[in-house]
Amino acid sequence: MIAFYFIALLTLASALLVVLHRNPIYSALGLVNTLFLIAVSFVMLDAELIAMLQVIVYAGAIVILFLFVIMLLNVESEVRSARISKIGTAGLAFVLLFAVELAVFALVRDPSGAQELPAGFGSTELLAETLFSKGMLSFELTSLLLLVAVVGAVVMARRKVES
Amino acid sequence: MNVPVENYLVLAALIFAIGCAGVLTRRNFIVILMSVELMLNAVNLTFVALSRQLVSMDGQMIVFFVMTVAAAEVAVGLAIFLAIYSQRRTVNADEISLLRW
Amino acid sequence: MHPEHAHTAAEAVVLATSLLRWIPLLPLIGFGIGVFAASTNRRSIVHITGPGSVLLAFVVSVIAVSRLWTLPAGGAVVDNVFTWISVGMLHLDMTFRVDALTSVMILIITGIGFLIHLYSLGYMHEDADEARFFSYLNLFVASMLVLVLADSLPVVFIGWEGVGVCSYLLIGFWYQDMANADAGRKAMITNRIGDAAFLIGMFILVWAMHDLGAASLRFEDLNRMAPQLGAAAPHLVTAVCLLLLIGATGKSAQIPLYVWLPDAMAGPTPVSALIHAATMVTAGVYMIARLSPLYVLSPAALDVVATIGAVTALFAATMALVQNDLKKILAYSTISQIGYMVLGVGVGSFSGGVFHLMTHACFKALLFLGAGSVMHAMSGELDIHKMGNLKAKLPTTRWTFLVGCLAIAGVPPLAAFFSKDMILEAAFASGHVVLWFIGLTAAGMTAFYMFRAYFLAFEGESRVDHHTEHHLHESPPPMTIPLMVLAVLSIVAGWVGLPHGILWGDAWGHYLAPVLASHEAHEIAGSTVLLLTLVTTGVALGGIFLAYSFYLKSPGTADRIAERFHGIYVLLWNKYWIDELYDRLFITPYVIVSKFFWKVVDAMLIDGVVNGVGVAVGKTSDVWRRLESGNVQHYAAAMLIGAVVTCGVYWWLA
Amino acid sequence: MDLLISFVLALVALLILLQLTVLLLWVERKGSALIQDRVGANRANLFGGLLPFNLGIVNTLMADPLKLFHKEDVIPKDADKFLHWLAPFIAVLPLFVTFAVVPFGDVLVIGDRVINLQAANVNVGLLFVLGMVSLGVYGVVIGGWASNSRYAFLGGVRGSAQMISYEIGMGLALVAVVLTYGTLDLQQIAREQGKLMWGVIPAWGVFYQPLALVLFFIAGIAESKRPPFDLPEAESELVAGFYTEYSGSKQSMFMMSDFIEVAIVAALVTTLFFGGWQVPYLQRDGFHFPGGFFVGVPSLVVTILQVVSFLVKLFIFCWLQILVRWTYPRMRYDQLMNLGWKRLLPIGLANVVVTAVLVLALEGFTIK
Repeated sequence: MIAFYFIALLTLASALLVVLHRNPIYSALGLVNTLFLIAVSFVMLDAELIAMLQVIVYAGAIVILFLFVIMLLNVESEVRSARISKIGTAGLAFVLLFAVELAVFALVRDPSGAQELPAGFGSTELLAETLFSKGMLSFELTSLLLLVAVVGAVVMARRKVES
Repeated sequence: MNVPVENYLVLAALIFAIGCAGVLTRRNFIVILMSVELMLNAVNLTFVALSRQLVSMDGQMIVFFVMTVAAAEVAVGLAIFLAIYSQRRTVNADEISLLRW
Repeated sequence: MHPEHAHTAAEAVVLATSLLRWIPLLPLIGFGIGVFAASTNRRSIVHITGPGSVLLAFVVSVIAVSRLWTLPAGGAVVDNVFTWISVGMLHLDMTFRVDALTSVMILIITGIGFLIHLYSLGYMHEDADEARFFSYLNLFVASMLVLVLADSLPVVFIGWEGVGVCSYLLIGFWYQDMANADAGRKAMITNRIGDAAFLIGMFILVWAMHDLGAASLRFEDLNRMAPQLGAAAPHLVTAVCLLLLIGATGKSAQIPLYVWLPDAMAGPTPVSALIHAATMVTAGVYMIARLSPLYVLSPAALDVVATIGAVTALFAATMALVQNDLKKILAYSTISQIGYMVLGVGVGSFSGGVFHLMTHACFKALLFLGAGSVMHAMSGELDIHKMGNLKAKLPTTRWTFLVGCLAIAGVPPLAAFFSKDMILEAAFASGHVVLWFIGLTAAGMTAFYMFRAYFLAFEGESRVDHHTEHHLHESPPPMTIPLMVLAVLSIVAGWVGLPHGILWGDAWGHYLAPVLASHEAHEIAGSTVLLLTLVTTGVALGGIFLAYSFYLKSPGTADRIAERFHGIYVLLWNKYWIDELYDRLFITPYVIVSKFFWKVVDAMLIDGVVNGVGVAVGKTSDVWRRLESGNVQHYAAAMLIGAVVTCGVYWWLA
Repeated sequence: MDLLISFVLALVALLILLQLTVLLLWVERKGSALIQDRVGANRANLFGGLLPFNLGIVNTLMADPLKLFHKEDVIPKDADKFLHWLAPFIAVLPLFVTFAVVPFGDVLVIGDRVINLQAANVNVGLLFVLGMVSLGVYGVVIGGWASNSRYAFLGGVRGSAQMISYEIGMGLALVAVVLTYGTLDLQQIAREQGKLMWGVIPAWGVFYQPLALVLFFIAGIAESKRPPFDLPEAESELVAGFYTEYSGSKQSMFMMSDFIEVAIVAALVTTLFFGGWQVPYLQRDGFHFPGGFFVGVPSLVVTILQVVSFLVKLFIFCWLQILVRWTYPRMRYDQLMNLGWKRLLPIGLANVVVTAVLVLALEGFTIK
């Protein structure tokens, strides 16, 4: 329990770092930290494979991509404008409201009681079995999506500037 | 380690809200994308937590797909961003408003 | 088994085969090749595929018919190709079926069709659009074959519409000329009116059949169920018969929908011969004969049929009297002759109607092709007053044309003598003496106007202008050979239907009997028959003699008579002003209504509403579009607000 | 008690790694000298004259770290101080953790207690390795960026692209191995390799997946940024690449991470392709030679033999990497990328496909 609160607090702190820090590099580091800590949460939730995938995919690839782009373009720190726009304020208020709503949802739900986990729950075999039976079509479609994304990304990034 | 599922849900809700706030308030396009990733991960967390609660692998399976889609999204998003940057020399979302009247 | 079943005789012997589908398919393949050829430069290929595909279809037809003849009477050869429609109770197969009636039809269509294709080789030789012509012609033959091979009404309708389209395409074949295109449209629209009635009749029929628990439009079922249908809903049967009759009047050019046929002569002459004389226009007669078990249930409908036939026969004959255009004369003669057929089926002599159909196909095709040959020689000139003494230059054409004229006039022992006689006899025997007399009069007129045309064109002194005179020549063999074949056919075709007791007797009637409904038999004495035959023959010979004396012996008599009866002459010359009448009665009001709908309803009302909506949306959008800042974050904020509200509402309700 | 055992195991793993690292520092210096036909490090020879044998190795092991840790820690003026400080730790930490899942022996049986000789038994161990290796990039990228130096920055950018690229080749090589042994658990993979192929040849990865071995070895060297793939630190172009602006103990951490990576690559090659701690024909109760020949060995001795076997193999592959380093010239950057994307990737994919087909076809034949 203590471990959970410790990790939860760290996670929230890193998430806040992403959003609050003006330097995008720090944001990226905050992001990778958040994602890593969420992976730890996954481990605590008996989803080891997902946790490792989380680290490999997010930390190992996605955030690196962010960092790479940030460095490539030499993005500078954001200049914080003196006044926060009205829309921004209203948005923040709504965000707060939303967080409260979601939290209340989570707490109001009647917990169906922790069930006994079967042996091998969260194992690679079980996930693979689910993935290749129920999720077969989605899996194939996802592969297609990835292909399209790769092609699209390459085409867009290669396009020369006109004029 | 028997943490009630609600704790994870609340944690996820908070992360989601933080991501939301990031999307709404940050001007840097890349940071907005990062905040979107935060939101996606918050959802992943709820999926995994509920997957354990309901003793069903479906939640984890969906997380798998979410990750894949997120990877694709980032790749395309950053490529778009690079294309925009090469034309407009800006990374600020409020300066990029092509789709308007 | 229903008790009604008993009198449909023993179950017919049916031979299943996959042969029949090739009969329409072969010309269809020819059509496909023709389309390909028309769009490329390889035009000459249609010289082989055009007539060849029809010849093959003829061969297959002969095989199919010979198979049929191995079966006992009332048998049929059937080819179930595929299931077309299967919805609810209605199950409809694309099935082809050859029985006695169909066997006659497919032999006519493919046989005469082949001759006309052959003829077209010569006739269309110099036309640049030859390939297109042959592809249309093939398509027509295919459609017509579908029409007659069909074993259910909807499949008939496919062919029915197919031949309509081909007719339209071929009438307007030389579409660069506005008049031709107009003629095509006229045919199409007139036919459309008939087709609509046909469709409605079909719908009512399937509805009625459904009420009897057998939602089917197969002829087999229709004919089997006809007595039940007649007992259950006699008025419905009458209505269906009349609606189908309207369809038939459209396709077969009967009053009141005959107006398109004379104009249809705008098409190439082989087309007139094939479509507008030998085959398509007889579709209505075929259809009525095919549905004869239904028609006999409604004496009222049959009377209407007979009356329309007789009146048309006379009416068209009178108009033919004064025409100067050779093809127009033949056109009116066609209308008149089909009138005979309709009269025949109307008085219950279905076999007589089909008999005349068969003989008519031979001699009318012959006459049209002869006219085409003349036209070919005269460089397109068709006015009989500008011909004369063509026999010197066109011997083959002259002799064959003469045979055709004799045949149509009803001179014994040529084709129409037997068939026309059979119809008139039946009309007399059924007690419709008035109709008989009308028919007789028309027969006399037929002989007169045909020989008027013959004498003016081939005999007497030449009135051909010098330029044309110089070019006069006999047609090439591809054109004369069909003429000769058809001439022979015109002589012998009638022999299959001799009157009772002579040689093989009424073989024709016996052959068709299992397929056609038997009307109440009207026995008339042999002496009466002989008397009637003598009267008919006398009238025919009288007509010929009259024509001879008017136009050959003392030219000018005709003009004098025309002056004497000036009113009638003008009336006839102007074709009773029927076209003008239709114009006033239907077309002008229709145009006025259409203009109203165009100018007021469409242009003002509908366009106004549409444009108004557009303008209104545009104006409103001017205001709203300012919400679209183009900034992603604003949109995201809007989404968030939506999510918050949705969650809030859900929470509130839960 | 369990906690204590875990602690001890972790300590053992850490010690193996650290000792190996420091040792490698000396081996590399002496090894390069050997290859280049010179004497190499021979100055740090305290008590040199007093003892009958040379204590050079001991002295170097102490002197090098001492020297480095005592140097001044320089932080460039406009550098991002926090990240500049953080980077070396990010570089080293994941590597230490990686070693935790590498089994260095089968089991140690003491009385009733059976101890798994592996610091942490993660049943998705191989993925854990991949994940940690992928985290290693951050040290390079952050270090390069935070130094506020062109050389360092270029090194960092090069490093990030290179490491991401070769991760894919490495992953594909590992997928083939996983397909062969049907498990992600490294200890399990090592155990599977104790079986025999056709009753004679040990079922080692090198025999099943020779192609994967080559791919993995190349990708591993590239991942550890060592020559001929040392573009991120190429001293002739970028001074010292991403750690140009580092000195003292932080630089030593980067250097240490370099050697740890060598050790990890060697450990993984050993575990995945050369039977890990397996000694051919040695089972828990003794040697089972083909042909029914049996030599009994006490359990404890077996364990010791296995650990020694693991360490020997480890040293061999470390030495092999050092040989490679001092043998091959550095590649050009485009050559590097071409090799990664246009050679390793397709070959790896083909290998995976062929393996998958074979596994399906020979379901009964494989060791599973």
